[in-house]
Amino acid sequence: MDTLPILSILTWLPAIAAVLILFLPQLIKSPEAARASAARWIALFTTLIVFVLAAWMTVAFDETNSGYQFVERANWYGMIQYHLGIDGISVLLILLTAFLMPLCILASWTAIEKRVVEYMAAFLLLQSLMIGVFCALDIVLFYIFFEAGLIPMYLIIGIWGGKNRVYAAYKFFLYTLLGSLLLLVAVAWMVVTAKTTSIPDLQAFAFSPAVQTWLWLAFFASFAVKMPMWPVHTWLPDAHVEAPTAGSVILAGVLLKMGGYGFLRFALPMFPDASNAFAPFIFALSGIAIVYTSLVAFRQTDIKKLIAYSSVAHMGFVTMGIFSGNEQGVQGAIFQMISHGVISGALFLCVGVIYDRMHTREIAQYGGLVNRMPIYAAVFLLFTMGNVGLPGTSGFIGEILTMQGAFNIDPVTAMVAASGVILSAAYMLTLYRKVIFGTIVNPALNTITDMNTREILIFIPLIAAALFLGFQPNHVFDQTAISAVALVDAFHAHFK
Amino acid sequence: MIGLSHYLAVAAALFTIGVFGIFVNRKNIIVILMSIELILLAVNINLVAFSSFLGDLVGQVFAMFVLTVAAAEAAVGLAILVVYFRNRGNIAVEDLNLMKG
Amino acid sequence: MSTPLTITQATMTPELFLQQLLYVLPELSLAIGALIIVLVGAFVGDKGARLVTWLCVATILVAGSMAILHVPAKQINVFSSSYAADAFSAYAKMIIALTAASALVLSIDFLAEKKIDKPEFPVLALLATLGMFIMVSAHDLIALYVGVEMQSLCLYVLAAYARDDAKSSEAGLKYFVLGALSSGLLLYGCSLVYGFTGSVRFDVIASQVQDHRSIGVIFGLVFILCGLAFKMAAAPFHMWTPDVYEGSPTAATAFFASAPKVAAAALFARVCFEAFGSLQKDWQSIAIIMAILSMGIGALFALQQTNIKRLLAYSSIANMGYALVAIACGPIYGPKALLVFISIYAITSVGLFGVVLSMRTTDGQRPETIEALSGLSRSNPLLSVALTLLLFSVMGIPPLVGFWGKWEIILATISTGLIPLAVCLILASVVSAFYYLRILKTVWFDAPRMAMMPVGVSTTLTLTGATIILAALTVVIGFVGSAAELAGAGFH
Amino acid sequence: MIAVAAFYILSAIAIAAAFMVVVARNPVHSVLFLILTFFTASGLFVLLGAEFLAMLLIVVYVGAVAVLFLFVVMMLDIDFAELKAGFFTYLPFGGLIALILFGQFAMVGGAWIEKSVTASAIAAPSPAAAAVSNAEAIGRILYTDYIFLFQAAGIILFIAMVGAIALTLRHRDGIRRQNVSAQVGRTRAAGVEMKDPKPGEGVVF
Amino acid sequence: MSAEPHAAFGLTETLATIVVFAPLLGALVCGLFNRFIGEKVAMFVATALLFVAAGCAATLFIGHWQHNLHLPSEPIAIATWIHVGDFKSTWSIRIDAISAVMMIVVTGVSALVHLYSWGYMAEDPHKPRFFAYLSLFTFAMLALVTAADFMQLFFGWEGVGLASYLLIGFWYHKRSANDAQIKAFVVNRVGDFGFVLGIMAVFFVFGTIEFKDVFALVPEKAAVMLKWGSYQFPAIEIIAFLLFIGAMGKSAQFFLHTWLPDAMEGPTPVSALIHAATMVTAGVVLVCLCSPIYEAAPMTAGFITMIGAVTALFAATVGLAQNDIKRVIAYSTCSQLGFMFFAAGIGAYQAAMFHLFTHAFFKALLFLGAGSVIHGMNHEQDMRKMGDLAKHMKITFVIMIIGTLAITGVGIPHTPLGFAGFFSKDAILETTFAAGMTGNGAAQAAFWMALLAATLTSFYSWRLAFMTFSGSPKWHVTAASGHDDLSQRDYNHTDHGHHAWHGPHESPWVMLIPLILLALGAVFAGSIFYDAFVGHHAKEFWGSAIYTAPDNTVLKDKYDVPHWVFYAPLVVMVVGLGAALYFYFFNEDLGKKIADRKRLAHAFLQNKWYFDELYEIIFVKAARVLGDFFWKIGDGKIIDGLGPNGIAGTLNFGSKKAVKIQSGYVYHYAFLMLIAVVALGALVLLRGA
Repeated sequence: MDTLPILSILTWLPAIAAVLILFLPQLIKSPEAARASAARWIALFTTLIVFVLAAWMTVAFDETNSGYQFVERANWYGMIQYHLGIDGISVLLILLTAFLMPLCILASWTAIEKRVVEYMAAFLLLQSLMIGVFCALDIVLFYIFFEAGLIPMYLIIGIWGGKNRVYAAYKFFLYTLLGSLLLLVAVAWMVVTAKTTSIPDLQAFAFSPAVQTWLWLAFFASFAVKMPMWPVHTWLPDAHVEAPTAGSVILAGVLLKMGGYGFLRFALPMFPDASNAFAPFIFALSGIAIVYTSLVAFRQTDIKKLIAYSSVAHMGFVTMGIFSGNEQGVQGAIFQMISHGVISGALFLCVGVIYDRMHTREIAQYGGLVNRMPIYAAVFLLFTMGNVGLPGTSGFIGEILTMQGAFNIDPVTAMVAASGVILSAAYMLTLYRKVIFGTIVNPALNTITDMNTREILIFIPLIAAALFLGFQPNHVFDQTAISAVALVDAFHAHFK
Repeated sequence: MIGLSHYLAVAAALFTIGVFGIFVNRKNIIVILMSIELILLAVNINLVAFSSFLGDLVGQVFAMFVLTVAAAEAAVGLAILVVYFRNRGNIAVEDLNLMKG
Repeated sequence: MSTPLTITQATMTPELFLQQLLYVLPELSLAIGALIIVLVGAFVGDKGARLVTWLCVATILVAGSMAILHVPAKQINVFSSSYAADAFSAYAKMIIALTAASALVLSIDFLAEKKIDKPEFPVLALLATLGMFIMVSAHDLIALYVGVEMQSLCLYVLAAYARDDAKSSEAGLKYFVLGALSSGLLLYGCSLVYGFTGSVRFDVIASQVQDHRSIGVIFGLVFILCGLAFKMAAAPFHMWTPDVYEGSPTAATAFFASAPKVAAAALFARVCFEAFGSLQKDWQSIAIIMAILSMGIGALFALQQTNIKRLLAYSSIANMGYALVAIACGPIYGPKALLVFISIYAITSVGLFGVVLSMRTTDGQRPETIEALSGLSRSNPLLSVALTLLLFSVMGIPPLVGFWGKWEIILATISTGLIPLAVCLILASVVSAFYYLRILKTVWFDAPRMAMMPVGVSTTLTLTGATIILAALTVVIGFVGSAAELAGAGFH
Repeated sequence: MIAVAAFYILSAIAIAAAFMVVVARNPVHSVLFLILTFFTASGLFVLLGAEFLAMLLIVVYVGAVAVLFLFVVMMLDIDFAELKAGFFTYLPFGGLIALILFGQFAMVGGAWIEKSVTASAIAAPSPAAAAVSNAEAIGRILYTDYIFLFQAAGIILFIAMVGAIALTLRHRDGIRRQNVSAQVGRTRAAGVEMKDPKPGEGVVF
Repeated sequence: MSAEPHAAFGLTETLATIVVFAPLLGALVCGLFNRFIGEKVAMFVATALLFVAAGCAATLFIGHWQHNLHLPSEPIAIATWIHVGDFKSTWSIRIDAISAVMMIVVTGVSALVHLYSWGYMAEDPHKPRFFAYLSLFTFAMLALVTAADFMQLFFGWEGVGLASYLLIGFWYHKRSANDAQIKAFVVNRVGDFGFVLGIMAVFFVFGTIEFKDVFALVPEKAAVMLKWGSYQFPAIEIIAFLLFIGAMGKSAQFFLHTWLPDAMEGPTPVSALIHAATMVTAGVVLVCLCSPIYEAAPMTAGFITMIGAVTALFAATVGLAQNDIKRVIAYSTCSQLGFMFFAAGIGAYQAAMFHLFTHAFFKALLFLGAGSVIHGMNHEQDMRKMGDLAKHMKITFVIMIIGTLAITGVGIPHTPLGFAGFFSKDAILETTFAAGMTGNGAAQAAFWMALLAATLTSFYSWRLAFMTFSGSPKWHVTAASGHDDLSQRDYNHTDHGHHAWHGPHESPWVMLIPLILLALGAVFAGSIFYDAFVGHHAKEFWGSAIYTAPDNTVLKDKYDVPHWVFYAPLVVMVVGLGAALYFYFFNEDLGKKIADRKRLAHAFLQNKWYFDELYEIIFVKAARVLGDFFWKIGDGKIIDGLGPNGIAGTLNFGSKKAVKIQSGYVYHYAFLMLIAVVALGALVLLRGA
């Protein structure tokens, strides 16, 4: 593709906008309010452009080509190259990122009152890095994007977070840092062994099984934390609870997906022997995650924490699907990642709507919202059902396919996972009942208002996405199929 | 006949005494500075002894450099000591403890 | 090892003498510059301190550029093989010059404010730089000793430079006493090596130890490395560092924290790689022990610090641990990693001290506690952005340039097969991240406590410079990498 | 035989004096013992055939450094100090470490074999005693091979000077100093003021 | 969502498409646009569309029945849903005998319920929402019954679950309704857990989830074994069992029945439509639809028989002691579903479908009649507070008696005279006995249990009738408080709940007309369709929709059972009626006295065998305890305690101690340096040695 360097544009446009937001108003010395307003509009405008470009790229993406597309390549540092490209696995994750960002900006429109300029800059920077992660084709470049995301996220949680934000920010940062530094060692090992940093070349390189084990473990350490998988998930509830709404959305919607993406991009194709050997281990962890975190979610008193734990459970399906190593599992995992991005993102936005009004996330403070906020109740119901995995919403497709994938390998795991389907219904519906149904008990709720136009505007695309993906998931599978099939075939061919 | 090892032993003894003087001395800092001089003297004995037994002059040249530098060092050390004394009014080793942790 | 061109007494002629001088031009310019500047300083008096400082900065930069303008293709040893002119030293000298000059620029406002802005400070810094130049080019034990002492003596004085400040003089005294002890150890080691190899020249020592591994030589090596470790502030010879960093005038600390580290690490590397190349097992194990201890102590002890200078002291100990990891990787993979890492670290370090130097409350206080940074992001956004970038860089978080330092080291350890060491490095990094994050937390998350003065001109200049250089390095890291590769190639 | 006796006597005194440097209660005594140590060491240098260095030691060390020490000790007016309790608590362990250190040195010393060093390593063989004096021989290599480092050593002394001055020199206020340039540059106009008093008014200063 | 017309898109296809999508359209219009077009219009649109759908379904059904319409062999494919490798699901409409029957049942009852709701819900401020939910339910149910693969079936399956959830909790301010809706959803999910696993097993074994392909492969895969460790299980049995778990959940069979009685918290029309006539029968439909699988899985079939029979008996016993009019009918539903299941279990799928069909009429009738009573009683549901209503609500009374006659199975064997329930129940009992004759032990047991259950059915059904309509009035005209669910809502017109009540009154015609129509069905559906469903034309009526193995001849054998079997149902009905007459008609207080005297047995029955309490302890409490344990101990103490917090704490503690080494004393520093030198020296010396 000698045409437009679309991936570079997607990657760097937000970063450039971030710098612009940060410095331009400083230079012209405009008043605080004007700066904030400019920051909001620039951020929204940029993210919308990025979304349009990403959508265009998705359309232009050749579904019949299993190779990397829109490839850009330039020398950078020794053998490390500035090497970008996408395939069926990453294209939709980029679209998801681009899709969620404008909504996040809108959701933060009035919710963020202090340091708007820095906030918007941090978000745009984060977007750059997230997109970079998904299109980097050089493993070191990938690592750079992967880990750099810590910086803006640390600041977002820490500056604009809730009461316990410092602890959460630390936990998030250090947990993830430890994991990713192990990844760094593994990357170095691979680079030393294979004498290349190009991901396609590394995928073609055959590491010896003994080495694979160690490398796999290092990759696992990083991606498992990022996913997060049980038992390294405890940073997530804290981070989610403390992060501002949009931060939670991005965290759940995109950042967690980096782990799954990493497994798909690296663990499976590069270390097939180890992946195969560790699959039961992953299955066990996924199963535990699904049941364990569902039960924990059941007992939460904080809405966001509940949804956070539910995220962990849903990510359990992703890992299970990926390591089932068959088409249903892998495609299901990709789908589940996208679906979870939409649904959990929407759920966090739902929490944000009432948090902005009441400034509490305690379930006990709510109840009977349907009396005052019927539209909100309907929207929340839709995403509750999506999270429960009701057929017709996107949540179902991912769950059923990943379970099917796992069932083909190990029915017991699928069984354990399926029990998560019961539990998710239990905790989500209980939450819904406690928050929405009943009569208003807390007098403070008597004056609460239903969603305003801006909020409805935020949710319309999410509703559309959740239902569209639920009824027409094949549009996703069409995009992912060729790469997923190639991945699975290569994985299986390895054992022939 | 006196061999090299004899000289090395003397140097080692002086060195050890110098070292010993640094960390068991609690009286005043000036003794520490003297201990350092002892250590440098030990080194010089070593160098000269080696030079003599190897039949190589470089050792003596080296020793000369050590002497020179040691003199400079003594000057600087004593200057710092004086500055310290002006600030604190004594040079007790135990008091050299404003910063720790 | 390439056969070095050696010019010795036997073939000495006036022409050859002049030819040799060509290779020591950087040192010559520093020395002559120092003498002239002292005269200028004597002439203009204390009021001319600012002028003298700028002259020194210029001299250092000129000397640094001379070092890289004239890099011999192969290592050339002059003056009876006591002095090596090669790419390695040229690279190191450039970094030393850059960071030393920056630290000097940073010192201007600070010293003026403390009313200790006398010409001696920059002159001593200039002479210390000369010592460092000699250190990185040292090719025999005498040059090694002379270089180390030249640097150290200047630093002792600089530490005690705020002579009316009890802390400063205590710092100077501690530094001096322990430094002299370490010099003693170093010298004792030198004497043993000399006695057991019959020579002080690195090339001869190398060929001597190749044949047999004598206890005396090894013992001498241990002593030499201990002495050098002290100069590097590597554990367990690091004890002076926090106290001296805290007590010294901050301008002097800024200076200590950057250029001398480069010089000491480079010298350490040269001694190991060049003189004792065949004793790799021995110095490697010493370097590994010191590395692990430094990383561990640097990371662990810093957790308890409330004084930002002390904290940075421990941070530098930890970072010297990383440098030692690079050295432990041996002459093939180590030099490049060491040079990339140490140069990035030194520049970052100057930047960090730039921030410390610009911490000034509106009522003229110079708080040194971390709490003083509370809410800096509100009162001084640009300074806090710079600090943030610097801290993330020193943490090694990409895309900031500090990452490449760690990357090179990890790459080197893996290439050498020292994977457990890499894991130690990682664990230390995570623990270190904890206290760096604490600074960032104070800056970004906490409410402002003190009203801070705007940053002075020279500080802004240096800070912006350091930030821009670091940012630029991220992009042109390829250039740095290949330069370091070239510079480190001489050892194998 | 005399050499052997001299060696033992000198080294015994040297070690004893060195020990006294460390343990003497009075710092002035310490300095004096230090001087004694230097003297005996210089004797050992003579035994080793390094006359020039022996002289240097006495001139530089005894003449300059030790006197400097003495001067500072006197100037600072330091009290006699008793050995503190810490001394004894640290003595056993410290002594042990010192002992091990000494043991290690002994091992190293014992390991030296003359033939271990190849002749080629010797860069500057000592000339036969008759040919040139020790001082001349040293001078020959010092001003050729080591000219660069020799100059550097000069710089070190220069640093010591600058440093010592920077640290200790004080311009005290209230002390009248001669200002030559001011004296020389003084003009008539500046020194004398012409007044033209009217009768009966006088001059007001 | 429009169907793409293709060459073979004939009348049948058009009708079916209209049937399926009309309710969806109604739901969307009613749910989303009621604000714009007005409540009444929206509701009218929804109702009208349902009647259109019902008309089309009737056309289809009658056309098939009368052989006027040819049902296509291929489902109508509308769009691809999921296509991942071989895992392929298509949005489609399967038209066969089962779906034709179900379409008429669903749309018919639904249309009538829509109409009925105009009256029943007249005072509710959220009517459009109610109608939207009803229509949505209808659509989901139709999607379920017309599915051509397991995925769409599951879509409908969960869709009706959602609608059920929404409708049970329609009065969202009621805590009990909220609890009930969650219970319904979660218990159904337990069933779905099995169902989903069943689907996965199907795909795993057959490599496809399309009915046609799966059923065609059954003989081929009959011998496939699933291994788990050292155990081996026949794959077909596993699949059949897992699918049945799903059916158990949806059809409220024993163990998973607890949600159904609670579901009565929803408005009565909902109970009639969802929790009696349609949704709860989905399990039966599933088993009948998967007859090729169940025919190949005799062990599971036996299990189904037993579960069905136990449910039939169990629910009947519980029904004896209930006092809430809707709960009695709910348990009756549960019991009747048990009948259908054991019929399916013994291989008489046709009989099961037939009972399903007739049951839809009379059970909807009973519920709507009960709704009429409740409406007339100003939302009083406790039968003990009723009595003597026959005078005040004559039409309702007649209709309820018809319903009771139908459910208790009144009719004369060997003649076309009899209520709907008579024909279908007899068919079941006869086939069961016939199956028992072939040596099927489960069938033998089921027969006797069913007979007992039929006796009890008769008893509690008549009990209900007598307690409600006869005897002395136990209500008070002034009673206007202490009961009402409506009164607690913040209605705009608060006059309803609190205004003085003027005594029982007959319901409006908009409610009575559906009742009358259903009554017609309850009377005649049995005799008219007997032949087609289970009689001599059964084979051609069902076609390929129901598969019976060659050795399964129960449908024919039912004619050969001993004579007494034909009369047994009638006899037990009379026994039950007699007992009810004795206890509740002639001696009005006797039942109450018995209830008071035999405390233990009565309490056991009234408390539904203590299932709720048991489940509360085993599942809910356990989940709470486990959740707390995992959260506070697992996450808090173990993972965080040993992990991040523990490590941070240890490091902090360690560094606090360690930092003391940095004592500030120069001799300490020097000493440590020397120790280090000595140690390093020793190290290399040792290495050298």
